[in-house]
Amino acid sequence: MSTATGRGRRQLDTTAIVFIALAAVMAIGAILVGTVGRNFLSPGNIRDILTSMSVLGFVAIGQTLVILGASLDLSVPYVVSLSSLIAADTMAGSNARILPAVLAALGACALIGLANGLIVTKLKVHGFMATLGMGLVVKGYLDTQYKGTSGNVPWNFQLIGATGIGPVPISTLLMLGFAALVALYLARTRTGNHLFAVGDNVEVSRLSGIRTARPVIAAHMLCSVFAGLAGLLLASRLGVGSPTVGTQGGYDLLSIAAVVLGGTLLMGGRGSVWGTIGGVAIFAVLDNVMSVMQLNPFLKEVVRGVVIVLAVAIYTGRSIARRRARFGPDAPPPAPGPRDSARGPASASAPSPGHDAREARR
Amino acid sequence: MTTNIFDAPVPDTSSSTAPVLRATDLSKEFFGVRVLHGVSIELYPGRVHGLVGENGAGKSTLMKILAGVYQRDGGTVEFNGEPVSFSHPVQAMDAGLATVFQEFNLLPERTVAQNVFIGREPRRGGLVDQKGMVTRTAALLKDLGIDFIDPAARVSRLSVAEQQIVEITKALSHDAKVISMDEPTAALAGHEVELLYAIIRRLAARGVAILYVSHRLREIFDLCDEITVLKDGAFVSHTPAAELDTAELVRLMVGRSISTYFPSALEGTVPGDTRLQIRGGGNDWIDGIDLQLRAGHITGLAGLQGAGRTELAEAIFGAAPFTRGTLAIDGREARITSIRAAVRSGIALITEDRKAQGLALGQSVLNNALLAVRSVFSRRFAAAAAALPGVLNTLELSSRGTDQEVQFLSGGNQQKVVLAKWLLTKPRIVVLDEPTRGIDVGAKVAVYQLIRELARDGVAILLISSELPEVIGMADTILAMHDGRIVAQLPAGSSEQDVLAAAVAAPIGGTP
Amino acid sequence: MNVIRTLLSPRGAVFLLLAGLLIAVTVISPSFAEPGQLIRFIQRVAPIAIVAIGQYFVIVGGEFDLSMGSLITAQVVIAGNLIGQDAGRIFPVLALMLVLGVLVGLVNGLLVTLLKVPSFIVTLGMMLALLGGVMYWTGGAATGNPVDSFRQLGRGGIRGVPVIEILPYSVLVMAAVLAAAIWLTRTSFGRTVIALGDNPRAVRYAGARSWWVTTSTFVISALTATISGILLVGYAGVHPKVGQGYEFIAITAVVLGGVVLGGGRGWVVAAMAGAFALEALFTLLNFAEVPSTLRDGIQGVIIIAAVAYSASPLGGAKRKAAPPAPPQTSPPDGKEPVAPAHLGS
Amino acid sequence: MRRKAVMTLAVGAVAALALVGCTTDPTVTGPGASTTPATTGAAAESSTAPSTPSTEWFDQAVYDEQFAQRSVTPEGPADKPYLQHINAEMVSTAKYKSTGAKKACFANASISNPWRQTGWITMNEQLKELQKSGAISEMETRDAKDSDDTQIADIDYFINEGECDVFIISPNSTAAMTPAVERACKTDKPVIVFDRGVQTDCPVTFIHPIGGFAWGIDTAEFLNDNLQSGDKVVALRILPGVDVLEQRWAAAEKLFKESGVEAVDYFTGADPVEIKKIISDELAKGEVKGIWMDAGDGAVAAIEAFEDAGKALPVMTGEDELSFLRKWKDTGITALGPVYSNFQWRTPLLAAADIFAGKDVPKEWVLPQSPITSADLDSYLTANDGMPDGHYAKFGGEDLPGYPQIWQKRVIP
Repeated sequence: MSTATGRGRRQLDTTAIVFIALAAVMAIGAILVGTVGRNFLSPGNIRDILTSMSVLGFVAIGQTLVILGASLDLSVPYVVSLSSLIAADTMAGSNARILPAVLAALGACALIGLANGLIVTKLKVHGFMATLGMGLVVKGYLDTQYKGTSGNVPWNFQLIGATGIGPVPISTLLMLGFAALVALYLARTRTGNHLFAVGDNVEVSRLSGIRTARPVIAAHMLCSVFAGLAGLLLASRLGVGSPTVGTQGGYDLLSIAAVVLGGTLLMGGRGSVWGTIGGVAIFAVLDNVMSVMQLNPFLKEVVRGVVIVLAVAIYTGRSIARRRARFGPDAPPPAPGPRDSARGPASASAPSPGHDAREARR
Repeated sequence: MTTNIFDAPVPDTSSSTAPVLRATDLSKEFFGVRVLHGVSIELYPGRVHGLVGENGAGKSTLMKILAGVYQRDGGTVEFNGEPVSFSHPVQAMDAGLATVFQEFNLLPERTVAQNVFIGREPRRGGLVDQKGMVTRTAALLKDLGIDFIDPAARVSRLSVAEQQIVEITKALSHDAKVISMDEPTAALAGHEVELLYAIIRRLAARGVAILYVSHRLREIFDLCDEITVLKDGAFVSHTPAAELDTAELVRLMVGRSISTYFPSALEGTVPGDTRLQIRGGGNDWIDGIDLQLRAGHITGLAGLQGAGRTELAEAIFGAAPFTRGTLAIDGREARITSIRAAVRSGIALITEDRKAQGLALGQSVLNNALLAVRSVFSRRFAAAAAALPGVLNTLELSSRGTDQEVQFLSGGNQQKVVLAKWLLTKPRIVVLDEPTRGIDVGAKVAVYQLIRELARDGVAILLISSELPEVIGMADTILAMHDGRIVAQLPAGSSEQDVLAAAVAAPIGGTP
Repeated sequence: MNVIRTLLSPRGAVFLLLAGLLIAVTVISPSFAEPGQLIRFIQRVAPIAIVAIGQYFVIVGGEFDLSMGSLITAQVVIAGNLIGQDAGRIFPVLALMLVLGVLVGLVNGLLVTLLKVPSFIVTLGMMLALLGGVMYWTGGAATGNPVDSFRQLGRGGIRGVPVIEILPYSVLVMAAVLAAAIWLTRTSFGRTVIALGDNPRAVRYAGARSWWVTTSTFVISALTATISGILLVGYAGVHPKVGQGYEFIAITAVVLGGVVLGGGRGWVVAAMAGAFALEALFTLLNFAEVPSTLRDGIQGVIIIAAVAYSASPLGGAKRKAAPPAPPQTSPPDGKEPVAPAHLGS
Repeated sequence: MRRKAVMTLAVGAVAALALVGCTTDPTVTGPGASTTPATTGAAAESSTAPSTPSTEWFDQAVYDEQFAQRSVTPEGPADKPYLQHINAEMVSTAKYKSTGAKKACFANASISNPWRQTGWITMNEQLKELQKSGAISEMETRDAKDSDDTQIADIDYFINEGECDVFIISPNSTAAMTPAVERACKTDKPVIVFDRGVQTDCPVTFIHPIGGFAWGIDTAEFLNDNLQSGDKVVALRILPGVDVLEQRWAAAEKLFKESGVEAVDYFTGADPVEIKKIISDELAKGEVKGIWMDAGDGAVAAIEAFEDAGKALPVMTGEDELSFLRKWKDTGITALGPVYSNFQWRTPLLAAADIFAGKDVPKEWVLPQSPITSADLDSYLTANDGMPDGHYAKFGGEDLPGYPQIWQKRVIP
């Protein structure tokens, strides 16, 4: 008997739970949308949902990386704005300058991310404070340097934000493509693997020979770059750069909420990009349904607030890994073997992980 | 990179070969305090070298210097005849000097394979080869004779013993020539220890030099070819194991002989009324529990890891309450559905994992010691605060003061703080789960002494331990648990063989 | 002794920062140091200092409260709309506000403790829901300011006090809240909160009602937000913008005060000093006539620098479930006690 | 890991499937008359504003235009300011003429401040009236919550799914919303833009009060008239980067510089707490003679700061928000209530009705914008008795059925 399966009946994968929740939200949404005589699955509606996923999706992918490394990034809205401005200004309406503009915008974002990462890892400032401060610094720069929207995005670049394949916007496909790349990065690169390790336990990672600062710095850089990609997408959709477009979207808290909704532990070490995409999709569907229902904008906020808490509550409730019962209705069929007790997950000195994780990392 | 050591040619293990590791005249200071001075040790291929000494003797410091965790202040280390100086544990690991620390160095959210290869994940085509990691880990485990650990399983879902094995696998994956182990059995039950023995002997047979640190003297004699004793940071002796016996070893360690390791019952100890009576108790993890704890009586509970001992303790303590059966305290039926209710009823639990459940490490001795009283008996708080100095004095706690953070205390002193916390609640029923795990001989004896005193004062005691001598030496009645049930009751003074047989073998008590 | 030691430690950095900022303000505008001006400054900081004190309890217990700002807004609007110009309704409405405060704290706390939702998420949801609810109820704007007698608490003071001319009521309220907070940190409750932030399992295994202790910290934080709202409605009047961003200001103040995010460590007085330092910084920027667009940037740099400076090796990194093993053989005070004397006896 | 691989595959599969049906959404085409990108530049340049807003907000030509418009007597019914227009160039709407009740689709920037909330209430009452008269069947509204990106999506949604007869758009920002508005124009349904503008003249009509420069001129002239050169004015501004607000300050700053009045500006976020702190600090530093605001939200706190400091009250310009008007009355300060005519929220739906009736409408519908002076203060206070503090005196809905309860209770749909 293999213990893996014995201990198995592996609980539902967290990402799966997120997508089940998404399906439920979509089902309820479809019914609600139907009551006002609209079709939830019409191309225009699907497009609306997917479009609103794209920008938040980019930001949330980056935020996932940072949170996996047990940090946080509150500076993303300002980085988004900065990226849109640098890009639009550099392009100045010329197709030829698209590439340099994209590189300049992402380069600047990477530098901000590098600064965030260095402050967090070298100065030992909690990510919350470091990025809150960095956000203010970038905001100060934006306010001083830019007066309103600026720049001009050439039509070819605008096409990225404005074109779709059927009802699927290119921007959403790009976002999902990048999500796939990040999933690959996390699973199949050393830095990605080490990011999980550092987020899980810095000390153990350090003793295991991981340069613990590196994955965290990389995560912060990638997070800022993804915020920069979101800014590029916004520049493409707006046709100009805007110093307020990042804050308008409330991407800081919303992206964190989406990441947690997607099953990533707020304290790091466990999570997945696909869960985050699921979390982003839940928000997008929710917003779409409320808009179609023409809900009072203030009530929308109330619903959002309630849904965020309840959705995470359902998820945390599900994910509490219990010690496997030996007796009672849930008990597995008796399978005595000479080593059975050794393998028993009921082992007390390895307190059930969910139990431990619950209390140790909120 | 991960050439299996079992494929390597078996080297000559006779003592005439050169030592694979020779440390000479090592010294180390912390904040001006000498914690190690003039210590030398030699490790030979294929031989198990026991390192003993009380807590504070310098064993851990020595290990950590060898492992590259600490930098030595003086002395030399030669590895394979070359002078070496490791500035990071990974350097040591890569050179072939692996260490299995007492604190688990595993990441709970990562898989077994990911833990084994952490920091040097194999790559294929530039990408981390997750599948290869799993295959290679499976191969390493198989060579250890382990077929029940899934390399793709998350470490958080493994038992302590399994985690220990993962640690050793990790060391092996480095193709280690020397493996040092710090109290590897501290968290293991009897048959798991046997498994570890087998692994260690297998490693030794393959020419690996083992440095083995343990407080369990029996293991030292079971395993080791030679024994080095440290005391107060200094070298005491280096002797072939065969030339020593337990008494002599203890004398070397503490500098004097202990006539009786386990104190006998104190004068005035009278078994009294039944304090706690459980009939047919059970929940998801334990079943059919019939248990009676009497005032002034020490009930010992033996059983393997995973037999349900801790679950029983947690059920009594309300942490994972009984869902079946009846429970009576002082003859009156009671419902213990929460820890709070248990503490209110006069029950105390000294948990087996004092860092996880027993102490808030960043808080002071004072605040830790008063935590239970202030949480449950706020009215008795003033009295408890007044009684605290006396209690700490009785326990002979050694600290800078009551405002010192407990994280800076030794394991033994930390355990004393936990004991103080519960003594202050004036408990009538005390459950001790592995109360002497990871603490030195002196502190152990203090704990035994305290248990005797509690019994004399009419407290009912349930003593849970993996160390059979401890149960046998202390208990008035011995219970054995197996697979969630109490399967046997043995009288005081039963032999270790009897107890072990009861705990391991087919149930005696009749439950299927 | 304790106080002096704390002042000199890196954790005392906030006091150094505060002193430096105040001196800088005084250099630019000497009149700032006049007692009358100073007391006005304290009056102005009082609402922030009070929420910082509330936030302290939540943070030191290992949680976050992001809903404070929205709760302040809600309370301000409630005071405006329900008290209106009728002085007779002050006390019933005040009671209602306190009940609402307790209720919000209870909901936050119980969602965190019973449903096990991270407090960051719970209070984020509460922040959205509260603000949305209040805006929905009022159509975005309060009817008007409450009666002046109610506003006196935040606006007025005892006049004719020697030296300082006026002793604002908010200074008294702040002093009372601080005194209560200091007292609370010394009670069993306060110690349990810190222990909870340090190791929740150990606290639970000591028989404490941790769910209730944690919930209480949220109630305290909600109550301080309520008090702050009462002062702010007096100080500035009713407006849905009042209170906005106070959650971040409070958290920043607390962290500047050397309290560790994640809990288990920190001093309430330092947290309050953090609030004073933040506000002194704003004042300095006002007095120095720094271009308005640059202020956020300067504030950001100073926050990062101050937190970096006060991040001591012990407090800088969050502690995980299993903290790194302390030096096993090397407590700074000397050797480990071994082989107790009674062995031989 | 396997899960991730599966997911990655799934995404790829979706992409592949989508490629099979590769179509560019027909509503998404290049700006300008032709869909070829080549004309893009030309189209953008022909729009009313420069494609790249300069780093300075001041624009002499627009300033001069608004300066002149202030003194023009508007055309239109005297008792209906929301139907008046200034220097209008009328355009024919004959091609939109059609009978029956029409569906309006309203892409709103937000209702996140009292001014927009008041207007939004008025607009809905206007809607009820037009529904009764059979001109409009329903209005579907999407609120962008102050987000450009959301509003673009909202407009696209209306184009695809809304079955709209007319688009009413209150843009969240000027340049960013231009492409989306152009897409709406492409549907050949009438498009009405109000409040902030867009950089295209494709909408049938663009409704707005005179503008930010006019506000700045009115207010700065008032302060200049009542203050001496060298006097200090504290300018309280809500936030940077919003064109309608920046233009107010650009004009005022220019005039202050010219007159020698010393003006120092702060961003307050419209938070009265911030305002009070700023004024207190300014008063601690020295004398403050005047207060200038780019929006009256929070004005009361500014006056109270003077009261609490025991200083002489300033000469002040606020807005027609009732909180300010009431405080003005109570304290008797020398003040002006500039107006960013809130009644413009009535005009778009009325314009829609006109368009479907085939009536000519102004291409650029400039509504009157005259400040409230101490002379009309009392009459506006009486007229708006019982309204909440966040109400705007010139909301222009007195003749609508729900008046006054709907505004008093501030019922937001």
